[in-house]
Amino acid sequence: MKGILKGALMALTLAGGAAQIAQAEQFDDGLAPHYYNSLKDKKVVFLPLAMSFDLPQVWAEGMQTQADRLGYELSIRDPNWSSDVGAQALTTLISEKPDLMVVHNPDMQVYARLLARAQKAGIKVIQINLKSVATTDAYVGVNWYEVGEHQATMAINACAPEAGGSGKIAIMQGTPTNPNNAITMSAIEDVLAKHPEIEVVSSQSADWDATKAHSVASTVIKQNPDLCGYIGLWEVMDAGVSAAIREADKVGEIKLFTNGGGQKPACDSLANGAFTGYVSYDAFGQARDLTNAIAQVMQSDLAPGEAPYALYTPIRDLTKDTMRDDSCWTMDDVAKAPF
Amino acid sequence: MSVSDTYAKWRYRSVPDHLLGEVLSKNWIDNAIPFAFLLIVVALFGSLIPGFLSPAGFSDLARQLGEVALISIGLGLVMLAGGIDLSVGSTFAMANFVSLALINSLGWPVWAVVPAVLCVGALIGLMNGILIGYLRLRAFLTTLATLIIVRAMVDLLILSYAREVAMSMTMSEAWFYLGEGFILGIPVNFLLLVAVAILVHLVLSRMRFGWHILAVGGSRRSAYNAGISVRRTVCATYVISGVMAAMAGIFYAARLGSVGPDTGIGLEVTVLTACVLGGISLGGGRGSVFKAFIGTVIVLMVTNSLIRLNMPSGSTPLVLGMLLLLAVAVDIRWVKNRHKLLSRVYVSPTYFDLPEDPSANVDATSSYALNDKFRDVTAIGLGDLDGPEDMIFDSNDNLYTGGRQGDIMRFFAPDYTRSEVFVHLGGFPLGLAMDKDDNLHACVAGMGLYMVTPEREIKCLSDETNRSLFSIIDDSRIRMADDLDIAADGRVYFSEATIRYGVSDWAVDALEARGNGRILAYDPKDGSTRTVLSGRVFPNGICMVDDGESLLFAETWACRISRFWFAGPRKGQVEPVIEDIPGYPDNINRASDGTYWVALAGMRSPAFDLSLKMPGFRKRMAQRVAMDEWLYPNLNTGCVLKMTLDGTVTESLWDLSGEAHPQITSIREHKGALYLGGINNNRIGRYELPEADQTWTSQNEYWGRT
Amino acid sequence: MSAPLIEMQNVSKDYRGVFAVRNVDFNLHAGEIHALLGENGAGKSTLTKMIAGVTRRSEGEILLDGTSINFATPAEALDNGIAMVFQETSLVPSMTVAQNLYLGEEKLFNRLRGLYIAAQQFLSSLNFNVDPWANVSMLGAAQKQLVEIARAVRLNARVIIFDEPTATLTPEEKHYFFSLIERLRQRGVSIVFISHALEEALAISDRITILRDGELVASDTTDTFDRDSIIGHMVGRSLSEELFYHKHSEDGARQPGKKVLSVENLSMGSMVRNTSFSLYEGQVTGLFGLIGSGRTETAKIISGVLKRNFFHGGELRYMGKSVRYRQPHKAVMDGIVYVTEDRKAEGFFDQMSIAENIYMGDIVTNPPPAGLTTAGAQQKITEEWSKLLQIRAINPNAKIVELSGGNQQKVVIAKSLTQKPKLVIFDEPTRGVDVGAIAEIHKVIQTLADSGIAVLVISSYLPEILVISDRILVSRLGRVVEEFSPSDATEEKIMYAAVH
Amino acid sequence: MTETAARKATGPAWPRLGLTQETIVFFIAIAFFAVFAVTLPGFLASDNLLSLLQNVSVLGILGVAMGIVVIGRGIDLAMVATMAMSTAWTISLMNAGTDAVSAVLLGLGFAAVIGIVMGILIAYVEIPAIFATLAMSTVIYGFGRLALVDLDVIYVPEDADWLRALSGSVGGVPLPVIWFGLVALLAYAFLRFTRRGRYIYAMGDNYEAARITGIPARPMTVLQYLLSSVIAFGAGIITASLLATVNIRVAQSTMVYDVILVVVLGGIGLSGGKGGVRNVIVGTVLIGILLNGMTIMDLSFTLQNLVKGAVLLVAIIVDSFVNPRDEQTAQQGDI
Repeated sequence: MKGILKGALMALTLAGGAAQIAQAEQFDDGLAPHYYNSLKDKKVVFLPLAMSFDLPQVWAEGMQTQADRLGYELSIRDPNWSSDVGAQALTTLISEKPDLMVVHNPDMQVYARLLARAQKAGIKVIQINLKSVATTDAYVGVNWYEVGEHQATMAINACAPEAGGSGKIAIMQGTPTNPNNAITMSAIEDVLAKHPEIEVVSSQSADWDATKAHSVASTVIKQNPDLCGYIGLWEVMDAGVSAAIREADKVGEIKLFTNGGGQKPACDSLANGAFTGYVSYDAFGQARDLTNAIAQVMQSDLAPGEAPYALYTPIRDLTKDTMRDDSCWTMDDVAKAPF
Repeated sequence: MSVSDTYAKWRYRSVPDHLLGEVLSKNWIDNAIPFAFLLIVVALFGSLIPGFLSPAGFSDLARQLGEVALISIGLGLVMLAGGIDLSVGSTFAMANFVSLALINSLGWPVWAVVPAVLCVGALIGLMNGILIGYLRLRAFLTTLATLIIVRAMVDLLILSYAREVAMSMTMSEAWFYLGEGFILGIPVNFLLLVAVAILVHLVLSRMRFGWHILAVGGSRRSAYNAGISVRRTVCATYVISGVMAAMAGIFYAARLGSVGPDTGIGLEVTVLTACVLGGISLGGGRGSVFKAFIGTVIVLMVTNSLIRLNMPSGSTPLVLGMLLLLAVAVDIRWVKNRHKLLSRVYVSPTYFDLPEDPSANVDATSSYALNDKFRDVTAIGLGDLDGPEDMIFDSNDNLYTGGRQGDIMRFFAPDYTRSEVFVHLGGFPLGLAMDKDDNLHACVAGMGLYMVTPEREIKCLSDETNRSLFSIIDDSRIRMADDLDIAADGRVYFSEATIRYGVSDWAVDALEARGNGRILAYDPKDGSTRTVLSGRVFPNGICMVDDGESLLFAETWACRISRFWFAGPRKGQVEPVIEDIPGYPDNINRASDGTYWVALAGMRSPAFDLSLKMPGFRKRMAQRVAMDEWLYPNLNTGCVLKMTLDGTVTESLWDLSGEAHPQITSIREHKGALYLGGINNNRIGRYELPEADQTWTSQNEYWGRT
Repeated sequence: MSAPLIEMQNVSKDYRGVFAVRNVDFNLHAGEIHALLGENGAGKSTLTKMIAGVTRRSEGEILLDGTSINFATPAEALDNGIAMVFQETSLVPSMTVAQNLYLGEEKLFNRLRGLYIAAQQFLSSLNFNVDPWANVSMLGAAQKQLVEIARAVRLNARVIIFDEPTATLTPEEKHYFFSLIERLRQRGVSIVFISHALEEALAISDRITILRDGELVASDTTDTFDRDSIIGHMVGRSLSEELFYHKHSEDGARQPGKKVLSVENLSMGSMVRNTSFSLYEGQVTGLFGLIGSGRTETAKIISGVLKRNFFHGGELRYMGKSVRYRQPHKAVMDGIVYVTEDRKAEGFFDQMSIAENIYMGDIVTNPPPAGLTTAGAQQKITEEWSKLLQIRAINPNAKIVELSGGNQQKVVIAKSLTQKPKLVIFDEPTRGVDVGAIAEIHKVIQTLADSGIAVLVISSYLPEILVISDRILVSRLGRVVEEFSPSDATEEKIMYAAVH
Repeated sequence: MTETAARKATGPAWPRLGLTQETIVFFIAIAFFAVFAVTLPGFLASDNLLSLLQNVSVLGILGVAMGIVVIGRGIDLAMVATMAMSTAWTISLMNAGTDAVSAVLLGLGFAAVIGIVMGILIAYVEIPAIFATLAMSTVIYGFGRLALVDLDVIYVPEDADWLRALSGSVGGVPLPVIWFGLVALLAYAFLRFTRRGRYIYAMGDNYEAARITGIPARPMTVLQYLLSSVIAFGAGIITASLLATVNIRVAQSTMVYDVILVVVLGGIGLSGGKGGVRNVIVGTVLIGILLNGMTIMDLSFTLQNLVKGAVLLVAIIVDSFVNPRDEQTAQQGDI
């Protein structure tokens, strides 16, 4: 419960204006009617990458709660990981003219032109978790470069020879062509460049697939008996890496640093030692950011895209030691939380 | 008339049963199943989604179609030639990347980018084509390998250059126009798609290369034996598929401008699904552009609509998969049963009520009274002839007749014992006529109207008439030219007995008793042929009336003779002359006393007459009973009638024993003798007419010679 | 005679060292009909295919008008005026008759209506009753053959090679065909005519060449041959016994035993229509019919390979009880086996050995203990049946594709007979079988009948039907129309019943 | 007629001493092995070799299942979807508190039903296998996503120790390798020594002949797909045990192509009737060696794909030269 409060608090401080309004709903204080009317009976569409993983589910849950509260209609167009389908859905949406679109970009370009067109057509657009080259009303989400920096720093701190490590680390990438992979990697490379004592023995990609990650990692681990750390770019894929470490009977010996949205299994993995370090970008908090951004964007009378702003998610490094009971959230927490 | 009769009459007049068989015999009917699926999909989603059928919705779909359907057509061609191309998705991605790299990073102009990218697509296609066409590798595995390889190359390129490509943006108007432009409110690429589709359709249906593709897909060995370069053809289909995928990639690049890593992933499955849903068979030979197009429309509609309906993500694959299974299952049944169904429904009898048979209760004084006048008929060319349906004389009294083998025989006057093959026409010459210059005109079954000059020069006068607008059967061809006569102005009027059956199965037409036949006119002035009268029941004999503006024609299964005015004030009218002939009239010819001879090929039987009123019975018979046990009109024993222009039958001549001249399909009076022909005979009969004018010949009288 | 149009000198063709044609001299004059005879696999097709550019020779010279030729493709041969009508029909089934007619010769752009009308004119002028609009897949075997012939004629070739052109034709169509080649000859076209029917070859050819085992054994004008001498040349020995194995009871046919199968009003589409007949134990029933007369379909319905019409499909009574087999499995388990006419497509397993093929039949009806196959059982059953059927193979573990046609056929028969059938249906049991093996197969058939099994033999070869049957049925247009006893059947009577 | 004459007459004889694709691939594998052993330090270490095997053992198990289907002239493009969805359902049932035995039985039952449905579609409705299974793979995925699981990734519950134990090791040998060996052995025995195994060869060799011989071809077809689905479920459970997660997105990945690659590379022709379990093992080992070697060389995933594709291409090109397909005998629709 503390986690939720903390997340909510964070969101509140970030979106100060919205917080004030939320407190004053009984009477006309000069803003409240505008606040409620700007969202009442509006059409908001959420276009995720796919609905089948934790992040969009949390965001959608948050938006749904808000929609129920404020009386807008939320619909979800699920392209199920296909950017072609997503682009088509977006095209269709432009002719359908909803009031606001919340778009989760698969990469930095594919929706860019369409988003610009949507804004031109008078639709407000919020992008989430990966910003495309087109700038729209709001961006809510992670700065992937920061994530990379944090992960690299964690790994260096654990594995540098002065800290008693062998200095050898390996990296497990997702799809190298994927922009968040690319941005995170460039951050990691930038940080590592300043630390010549760290040797990267392997930097393979596993296509976000735990099975591939497992086979790559098991080979790498056998090849490098003195491997100290493994940086993985997504917790789900890194389940494969941790399985390989477990098989090699090197839990604790090889330290795994990964990132993710901070759902409960991540904390479990930290607890049982599968993960050593975890950079959480707290999807729960993102949901709050997102709902606030929706309220804010909808209240603005400016034309779409006229005053863009960003809400970069504060990220948090978790380890077994720094982790607390409320460091991770569950879907239950989200369902119970107010938005 | 009983109630059931009235019902049958009403039922068979109002429902055109025969159209079903005709439609089924058309090749385009193969498109019916996918088209029905499309209609169902449109109806379903149209009712579920408001604005589904709006112009904006159409325009969105059209834009996307302009990409995916291009690939479907390409893959469709490959499948038609018996292959498969799994690498289209990777080629698409490669084209997308290359276009963006060229236009964004290298700043090439659009006119240079497009051909360059098409070349890239063609190259990938060529690689597939060489491996599969020339090295004869298996298509599935080879394109699977190229799928992996090209995809890996795209990924490597993206890895190295994505940032560069993504950072610079072209401002080329032409480029944006490709991706977002409209012509008359229609997306540019959709117009291009339509053009490509029409082009490919024409190539497939009419051009050499298209036929080669169909042949290679239909049977590789046959194509090879026919002298077609199988390897080149197979290779070319892959090149085309590569080019199409590249073209789609260009449009995609112009529309979205993204070098995303998942571009085109799984596209091959989408496109394959589209092709199969459309009904293009894996393994080759069956399919069309239309099918590829329809299949793509269905797939895209389903995918887009399910998303618009806020359906959870599992529903799209679920529905598409089920649809694919259903389509293939239906298609398999269809292919299996279309032929069977066609053979069951093609013969489509209709209701026909023949007037009462006047010979049923005749006495000795009736003009139909039986006699045995033909007992002493003498035979000409006995054993040499095979099916002399008609015969004619030239001005030197030589006799000409046709035969089953396609020869025209000439018997020399005066005793007609000497003969020669005058010409070999082929086909089965049925009706014969002589113009005033002794040019022999012949109606040849299966071939049309021919003329043979006295110098034995053969000329095809007519093998094609005007196509009528609403006929499903292509009625421009002439299948069963039967009998003819030449009008005074030189025009040749000839009958085509039926447009639904050919030389080998014309008798089946009798079961239908529908007006399947017509009368055509050939005009020697401009060489054209027109249909002048259609919808007649097996029109057979044709004979000019002396007034120069009408002719008599016999409708065999309808047992009637009518008069048709082709000129003059009554032009176009038809008037029955006799409607209750006791047999099946065949040829009609002039007699020396100004009356007309009519040959009856057979006599009516009560059983068959009754069956004409029971179309359902005849239909069941055609469906269930072996063909040689069907009830046919009796065409064995007939007679010759003499009738006047007002329809009075004055005389009948019979061969009671059936020995001298068993079957009569034609008669010709010439210099005091009556010559008898029969389509199943092996001779021509000659019957002396002692009281007739011994110098009269039909030709002389008609052409005004003395 | 003038100089030959085509002269083959010392021509050989081998496939990986195995000779299909060896050192053959063959020549063809302008305007002659040249019959090429020989057993199956004697090299007739290979020889002609070398002329037509389908296969290339390994050694020797082929001269056309005195110049050496070596065509790489059929297209090249066609350009030089040599056309071939193939035995395995080489039409594209998914295309229309007209398209097939013009295939390889089509214009760059074809006007469809004109093309179809021209095709109709052309086919009709040959008196071939084929609708140019029809898809070839919908045609019967005879019509397909006619289209092939028409295609070759249309090409205006100087040389036309016909590979078994008459096998599927009705007598009337044959008549048209013969008058066609007569007209072609008069135009100076040379015709090579490969045939099985010796009588035909004797009747229409000018010269006859006989091949045996890939080598030329005789070549002379037709009048120097008679039927016996041709057979002698074909099999390489004068036949001490007849070509066919006769029933041993010369005095008459076997009497029918118990009724095994009765067929009543069986119907399937347009192929089988209301056919009815019965089969009896201990008797060989011959079923004669032209190709397309529904006899194979009837047999396949009985043995469950095909399904009869669901409605009005008629009735099958086997051993007194009504049966409707949807799959052959049930029929085989009940003791009905069908020995196919097309052994390559549906007879044997070509990647298996002889022994495996034979054993496959056995394990279906006699499940081995615990469902486990054993090499011993396989060997035992193979030896037993090899001896019984005189299958001549070096080694029972050789691949079946290495065997000659006759031995392959024996393996297929053995595979079926291991299943302990009560009713055996032989569909064209001696098609494509070496002359020597025919009598042996006939003997097997007779032995079966002697042991009380009901046997149905389908054949379109009249002498065979006459000599092996105790009872002769004739089918036409999908129906059994006539029954003869062998004593009063003649070739003429049977043929008449089959056609009219 | 003597047998030599007969052979002469029937034309080209069966290639007796020719290299089969299996031997070609085997030699390629040996070559890669030798090169890697020399050039890559640590490649020959027994640890590495075991992990090499373990990494491909799931692929190998799927390959065996695919092999059985392909030998019978079928193809199962839905195999990976079956594996993913049935396992995912089992695991999510366990997460939801169902006891392990019933969860496994339900998952197994689901896989079996899929196999039976596919078999019926192919054998009775007579839909070509490639379509039926392609369509079924999306149907299974869609159905599973819609009705059974709503997350791409499902974590194995903490308390499912028995499941984790499935991928432990016995005497230093990882269990997955032993499972692979076991499945291969059973499949070998089934194909080689049982009546039904022979039926599968017969059906793949010549389906019509098999029917006419009286083989119950339709039930046998159903059996094939049933077997492949059940084996796929097993492979899925082993994967889950190995990774402690199940990822259903694998159902839409190109993994099924990898399985086909293994089967075909080993020399089981897609036209059926040929090959056996040994071929699958050869193909699997080659892929294993390649992947392992390239991982050691630290080649990127993309580059590995490129090499994999190239090796496949080379293998089929070499095969086409060693065992040329005659244009004339190339089967229609033999894609």
